Amino acid sequence: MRELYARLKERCALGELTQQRPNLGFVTLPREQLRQALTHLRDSEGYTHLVLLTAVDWLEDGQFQLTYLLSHRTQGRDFGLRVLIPRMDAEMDSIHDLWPTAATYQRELREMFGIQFPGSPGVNDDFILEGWTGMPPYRRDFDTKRFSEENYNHRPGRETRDPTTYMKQQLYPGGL
Amino acid sequence: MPFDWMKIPYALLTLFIVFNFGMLLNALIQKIGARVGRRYGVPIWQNYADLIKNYGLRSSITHGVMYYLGPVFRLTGGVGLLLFVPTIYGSEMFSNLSFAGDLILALYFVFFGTLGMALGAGESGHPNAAIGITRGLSQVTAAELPFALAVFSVALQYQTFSITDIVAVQQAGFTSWTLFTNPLAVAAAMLSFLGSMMRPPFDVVLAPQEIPIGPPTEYHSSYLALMQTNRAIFPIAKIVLYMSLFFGGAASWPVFFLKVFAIYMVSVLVGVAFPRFRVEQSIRWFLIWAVPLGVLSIVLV
Amino acid sequence: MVSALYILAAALGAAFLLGLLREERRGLAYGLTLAALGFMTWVSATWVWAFATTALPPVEIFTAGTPPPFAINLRMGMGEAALTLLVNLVGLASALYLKETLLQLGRRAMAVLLIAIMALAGLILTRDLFNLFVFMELMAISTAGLILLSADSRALGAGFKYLIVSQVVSVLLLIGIIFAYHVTGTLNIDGMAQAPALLATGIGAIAAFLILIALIAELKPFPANGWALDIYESAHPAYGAIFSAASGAAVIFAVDKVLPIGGAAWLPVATGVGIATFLFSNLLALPQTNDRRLLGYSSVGQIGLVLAVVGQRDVLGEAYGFIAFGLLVSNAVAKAGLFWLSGTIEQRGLTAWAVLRQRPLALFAFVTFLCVLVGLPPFPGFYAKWELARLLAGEGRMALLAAILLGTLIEAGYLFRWFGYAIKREPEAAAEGPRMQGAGLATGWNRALPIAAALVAAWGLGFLWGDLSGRGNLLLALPLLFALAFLVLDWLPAWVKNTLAIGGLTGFFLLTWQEYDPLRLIFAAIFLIGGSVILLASYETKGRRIGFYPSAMLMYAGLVMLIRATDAFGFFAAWELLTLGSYFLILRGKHSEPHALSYILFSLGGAFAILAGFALAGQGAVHLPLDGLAKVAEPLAPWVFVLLALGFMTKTASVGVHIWLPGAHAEAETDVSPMVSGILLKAGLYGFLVLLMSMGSQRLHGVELTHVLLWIGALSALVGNLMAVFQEDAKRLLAYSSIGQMGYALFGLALMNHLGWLMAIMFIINHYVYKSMLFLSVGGVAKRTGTRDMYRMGGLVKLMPLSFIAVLIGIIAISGVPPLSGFGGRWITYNALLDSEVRLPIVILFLAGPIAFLYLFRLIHTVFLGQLKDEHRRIKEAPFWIVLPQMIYVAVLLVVAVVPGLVLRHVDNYLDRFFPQGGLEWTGTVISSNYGYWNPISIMVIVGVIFATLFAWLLFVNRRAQPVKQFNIVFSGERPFRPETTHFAWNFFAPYRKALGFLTTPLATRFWEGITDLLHNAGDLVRRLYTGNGQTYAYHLLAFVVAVYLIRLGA
Amino acid sequence: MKVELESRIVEGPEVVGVEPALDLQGKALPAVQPGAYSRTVTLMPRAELERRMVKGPDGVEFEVEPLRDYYCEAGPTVMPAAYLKIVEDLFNWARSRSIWILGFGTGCGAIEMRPLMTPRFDAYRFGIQWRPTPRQANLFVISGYLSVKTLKRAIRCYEQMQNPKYVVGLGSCTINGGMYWDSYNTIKRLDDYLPVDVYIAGCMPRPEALLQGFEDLKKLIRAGKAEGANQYAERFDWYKANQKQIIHDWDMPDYNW
Repeated sequence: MRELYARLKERCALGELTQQRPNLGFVTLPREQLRQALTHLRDSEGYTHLVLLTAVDWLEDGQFQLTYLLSHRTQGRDFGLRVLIPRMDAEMDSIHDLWPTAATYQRELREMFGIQFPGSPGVNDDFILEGWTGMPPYRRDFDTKRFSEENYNHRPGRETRDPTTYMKQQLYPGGL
Repeated sequence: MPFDWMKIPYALLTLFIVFNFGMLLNALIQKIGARVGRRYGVPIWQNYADLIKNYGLRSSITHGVMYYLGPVFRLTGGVGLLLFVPTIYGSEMFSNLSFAGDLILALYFVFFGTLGMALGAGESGHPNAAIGITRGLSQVTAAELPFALAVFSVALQYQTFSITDIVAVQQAGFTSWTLFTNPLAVAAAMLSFLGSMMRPPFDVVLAPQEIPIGPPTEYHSSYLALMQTNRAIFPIAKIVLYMSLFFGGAASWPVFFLKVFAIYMVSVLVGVAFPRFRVEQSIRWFLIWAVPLGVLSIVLV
Repeated sequence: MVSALYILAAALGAAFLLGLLREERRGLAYGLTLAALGFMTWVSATWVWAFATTALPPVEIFTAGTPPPFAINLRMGMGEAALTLLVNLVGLASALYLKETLLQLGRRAMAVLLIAIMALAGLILTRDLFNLFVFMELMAISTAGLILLSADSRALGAGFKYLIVSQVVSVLLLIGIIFAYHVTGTLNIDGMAQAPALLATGIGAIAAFLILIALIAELKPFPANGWALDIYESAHPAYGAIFSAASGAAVIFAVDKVLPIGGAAWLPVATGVGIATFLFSNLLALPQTNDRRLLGYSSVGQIGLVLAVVGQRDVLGEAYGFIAFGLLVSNAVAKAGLFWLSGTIEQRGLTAWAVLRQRPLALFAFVTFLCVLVGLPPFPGFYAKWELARLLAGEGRMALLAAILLGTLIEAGYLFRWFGYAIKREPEAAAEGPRMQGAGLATGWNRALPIAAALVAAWGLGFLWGDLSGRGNLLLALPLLFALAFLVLDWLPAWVKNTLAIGGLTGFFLLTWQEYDPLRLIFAAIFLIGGSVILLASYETKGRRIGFYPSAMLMYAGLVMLIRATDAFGFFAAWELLTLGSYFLILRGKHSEPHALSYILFSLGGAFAILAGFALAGQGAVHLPLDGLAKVAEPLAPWVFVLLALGFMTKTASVGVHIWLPGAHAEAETDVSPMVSGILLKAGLYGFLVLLMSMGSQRLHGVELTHVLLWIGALSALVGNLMAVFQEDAKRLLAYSSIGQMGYALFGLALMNHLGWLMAIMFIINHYVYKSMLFLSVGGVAKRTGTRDMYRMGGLVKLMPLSFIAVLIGIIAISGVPPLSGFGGRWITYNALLDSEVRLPIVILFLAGPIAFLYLFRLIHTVFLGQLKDEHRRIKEAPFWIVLPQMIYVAVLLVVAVVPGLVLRHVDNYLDRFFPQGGLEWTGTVISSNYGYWNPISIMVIVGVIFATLFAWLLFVNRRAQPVKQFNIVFSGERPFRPETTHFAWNFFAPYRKALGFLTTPLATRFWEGITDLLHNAGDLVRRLYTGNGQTYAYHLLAFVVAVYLIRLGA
Repeated sequence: MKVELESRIVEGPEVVGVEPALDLQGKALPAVQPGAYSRTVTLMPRAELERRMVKGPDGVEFEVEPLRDYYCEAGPTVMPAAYLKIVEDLFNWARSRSIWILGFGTGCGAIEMRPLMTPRFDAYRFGIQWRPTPRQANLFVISGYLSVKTLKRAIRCYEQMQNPKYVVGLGSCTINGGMYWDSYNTIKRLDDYLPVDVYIAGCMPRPEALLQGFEDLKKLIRAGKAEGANQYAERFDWYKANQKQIIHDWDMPDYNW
């Protein structure tokens, strides 16, 4: 993993390597160099499989973190590339030409986070949410409880309890 | 030749007996299948409940005339097949309407219901119906061949197409059954029998897990009830044909019940033991295993 | 009577006078030329008239009263008179045709033309060798002159090459004549022929060789003929007409005159050279794209054929003249006509002839000339070919006959391909500029007149040869006359002609039906009454429908004459007529050009097999009644059987020779498909019936031939059904299905037992009814939807209910499911099988049976059931006139289903004559055989009652059913998108194809494609001999001479 | 009954989250909204359902309106019981003895249905079996949470079943949303959208509970009280309004025959 990092570093401006397991590492890199790094990993390093493409909403920092997780099939190693993009009018380059499956991930990210991927095939089609018009629900500033209360009929009489205290009462009625 | 009007109530009586026998037999066979899987299975009268329920459904839709007529064709095919074949040997009462034609009539009338049903299902406009029919027809082309050869072999052997005459020859005793006098033909026919009973491994036509039940996908309510009725009658009518040609026929109702049950069990036993074939696999299977037996039977007879 | 000498004198005198005229007086010069030619023609005509009407002996003329070489020795006989008439007529017509050219070129050109014609006439008339040489020289020089006067720049080269070669020829000839004169002391041809011993050895032999080889070389034999083709290609078409029609005829006559000099030994040489030329020229013509070069090859080939006939004069006996002249005038008339026609067309490609479509009469002339060339009835070549085949087969010269027929087939191939181009292709030049009426066509009365004359001559000669044949003139046969009448009536609106046609067919049936035995009656009913019913659908077509009725009626005429024929000649003539008529019919389809071609080729191939078979059976006998086939003895009989069966198989499209059928039937017009499928195919079965009735079964090398037919029938059934399953085109599907059905019928006939034949008859009737019905129905649907691809249709049942009913009844009948009439066929089949000893072919037949369900269901499902398409939502039911016959057929099917005895009973009784054993018994409504029984009325009633009861019950319990629309289907909770994606139709039986694997590859198609490729490649390869270089051509000539000499030595 | 499919345009920018959201520890999240969502989403009608001009084979152009031409426009009607009470009783008995479940698992509860087919529970002996097509099924088990997207399919399937038909809500989610009570994408009360005959509470209910639920359903059927289909037809407008309230891109006919 270290060697890979070293080799990749020669090409791109990488951040620190976060090695979570001996066979799983993550590294952050600038948006512009993502494509180069992905291509290199795919074509020269044997990381041929795009395991997933996902996003994390760093609301406080005003950024989305996109994670491109690649896998080396024969060595059983995974390597993740992280890119930070601004949250405002979030937009990212599409990589569907590198991995056709990426189009589906990008479609999901567009729907759930509102990140645009111009040029990705079918990216604006509905994925899970049919007819959704509001704020994408996976953004952390989306208030799902409020949305649910406003949009759905609720059956009266439902109680919500804090699990910790409720279970304490249930298990130790006499108090601990 | 004046028509003997008494034949009509007699035929209806046969129909009644066979229908009820079929309803019970189907449930029994479901039960046997369940016992193989260590379940209790359905109650023996389950099919009646299902039938009444389907007749009792209040609404129904129709996709068009052929769709409407499909089940009618289907059941006409079953009832007609039953009535064109004498059920009980030697009984004037249960020789049904076999004056209309011989073995060949029965052989070709089998397709009457199938064709009508296929047309009806086709008009429903559901692609799965059409897919199911293509599978069914493809399989039939291969599965019918050994049976046709076996039938021809039997006809050659006895030099007649009259079912009554064929049964008559086999009355001399156990060993005079075609099963023993022409075992190759019987083997070919029984392999073909497996393919025609819509049970595993040859039930890809209905294929509940792939193309929700194929041709009858759109059928419901009383349409389905007619088809269920046919499911009780048609297999038995077919088995009567097998029984008469190969297993000595039946001279009384108890023998009839026993033999039909035994023959039906052949396909059931194979069915519970084997998984499903794809269409091309089953076609090849018939061409490789069953057809040569049939060819041998007509060459050697 | 004017002396024949004036023919020569008139030409010479006029040419002399022309020299005296001033250059400016071209009109006068032209008048003089025409007058001279007219006079010459008149002289010849008077002689022909005299010879024809009185038994005049040939007249010998010695100009100066002294023997040659000091004077000219001429003879005028019937042959000479006819040929000079031909030559002079061609000359006159050409002069007329050349009006503008001659007026432009001036008097010298006219003089050259006159001299050329004079030389040709002299060549025919002369009886002495020296003058033969002189006229040859004259001919060569004038010909070269004519060529050089041509406008085409390539003509210069061509003329020069021609001069080289003709000088070589002249030198050979002159040397030969000198030696011969030296040896025999006479120049008279007859004198030399009377001294064969002198010319058999030493110098005499060489002399004879040189004379004959020179004359033969002048006939442009293969391969020493490259130069000739350049002439045909580059010279003015009128000259082409003269070279082909007049020169060819003159020289071949000269050869015929001189050939006795060489004695009998020269006959095989002439035959060999002739047949090789015929074969190779036709082979070479195959890849040609230039019309005149193609005509050139054809001319060379035809002359080769006549040469071969000349070589066979020893065996042809009395018929020699009839045959040789028949072929010769056929070629002359047709070639002259075609060359003249080619002069009216501006472009040189074969497709350029499409401009003829603007002039129906010109097109008619074109097709007449083609038929004359190929030797189709009722033209002279047909009679000649029949006699030739008869006599050759009588002498056992089957190889030669085969070669002639093969060559003719190749010739027919490129000629009819050309015709197809003219009818169907767009002319290449049409792309540029606006299309105008008459564009690409240069016409004028002086051009039209010669063509018209050739046309009239063609038909006149046809009549003449028919009269001379002594076999009944085809042009006097009532059905044919009726068909030809439609040519004249073609200006009438279609509905009038249709009414006339229907009236004619039914009327003829009513007049003659008592004359037929039950078997023939069935065929007569199908051909005539069945034809009328199909013609009802033709009312649908508006306008005049030029060309349809003559073609259709020609086919029907052929069919009628076929069943009325009692001898082999009548049978064969009818066969060719119906083939020709159906070819024109098929060609009318929009995209049918290649398919029509393959149809006519297979059919002609089959017809030639029949011709050979009859010829072989006849053994030279003048008349061969059809019953006479029974008397043919071993070892000939099986071969006759094989040949005839082969011929009939091409018509029934049995496996192996079936590949023409799908395209031809599918691409034909809506009302033509049922004609060619429901009716025409029966002609083949009728042939088989006649064959089997008279010859019974035959054994060849211990193989029972009917057993072979049995296999072929079973395999046809299998292949037809199997291929039908995988078609996307509805009409193609039906067409393949016909192959299968014909296979069943053939199988039944080949069973050679009572029930087998009954089964065949049943199939014949049923196939006519349901295939006509289905083709009409599918045609109506295709008309409305604008496509024949089934996957583009779907859900039409609500919009076209009547068509649906027709298809429904049709497929139930075909599949043999009771209670409709198809079941009767199946029931008889099983009983027939039980009656016979065959076992293994049954397996194939049984395998084929259920496969029919596959394609039938596909047909009805993908067209009428399933999902209706957007663009078809407003479609109406098929037109009334197309639906009407379908409804008639539905009624007929139902009636036949209930009372099959109406027809079958009579046939059954009649068949007792051939097979006393194994008939059916008809007691009341029950039909029983030795093995089983069947009661059609009971079946119908029982099924009807059960069905009605259940239907009533369903109506009761289901009375509140809500009708829904096409997308109201369960779709895994989803909503269907578009009908195209919801209609399961394309590649319908994919798993079946997968399961059968190799069985579905079209082997026969590949085989025949391989054959045609091979022929084309061979033609291309041989063509490389012709480099276009004069020297090479001279070498060719020398090589040819040497080769013939060596062969002579060897022989 | 016409389906409205005009495009609805949501005005933007739409800013949500005026109240500070709480994180798991109850601390307020920063009120700043650095990347507030500011896009306009337009709901377009489905292309395949739009009216279109089509040219027939004869060259005449005409209009195809898919919702009218391809779908039956009739609404559901209340279907009366059999005229004779004794016949209706027989039918009800048969209906209770022959319960055919639509094989459509809508949520995680579907996995709890499978044990019913196994030897341990063997629902077949009670006349219960599964059918793969709604046309032949008469019991629709909503097995667990129902997302809006699935609801659309569930409605189609329900409407394609034949009268009489029954709905069983399986698991707490169908009753009040259960653990998905605050989810943005699942419905909370099934009976607002489909007429429910029986609820089976639990998360998840055991197969025994399912069997008990089916027994209760049978009693209802026998008593002639399971008239969900007629109820649906009677209150059709109310159900449709509820359904359309949450299914924003309603892209099918109002009643799916």
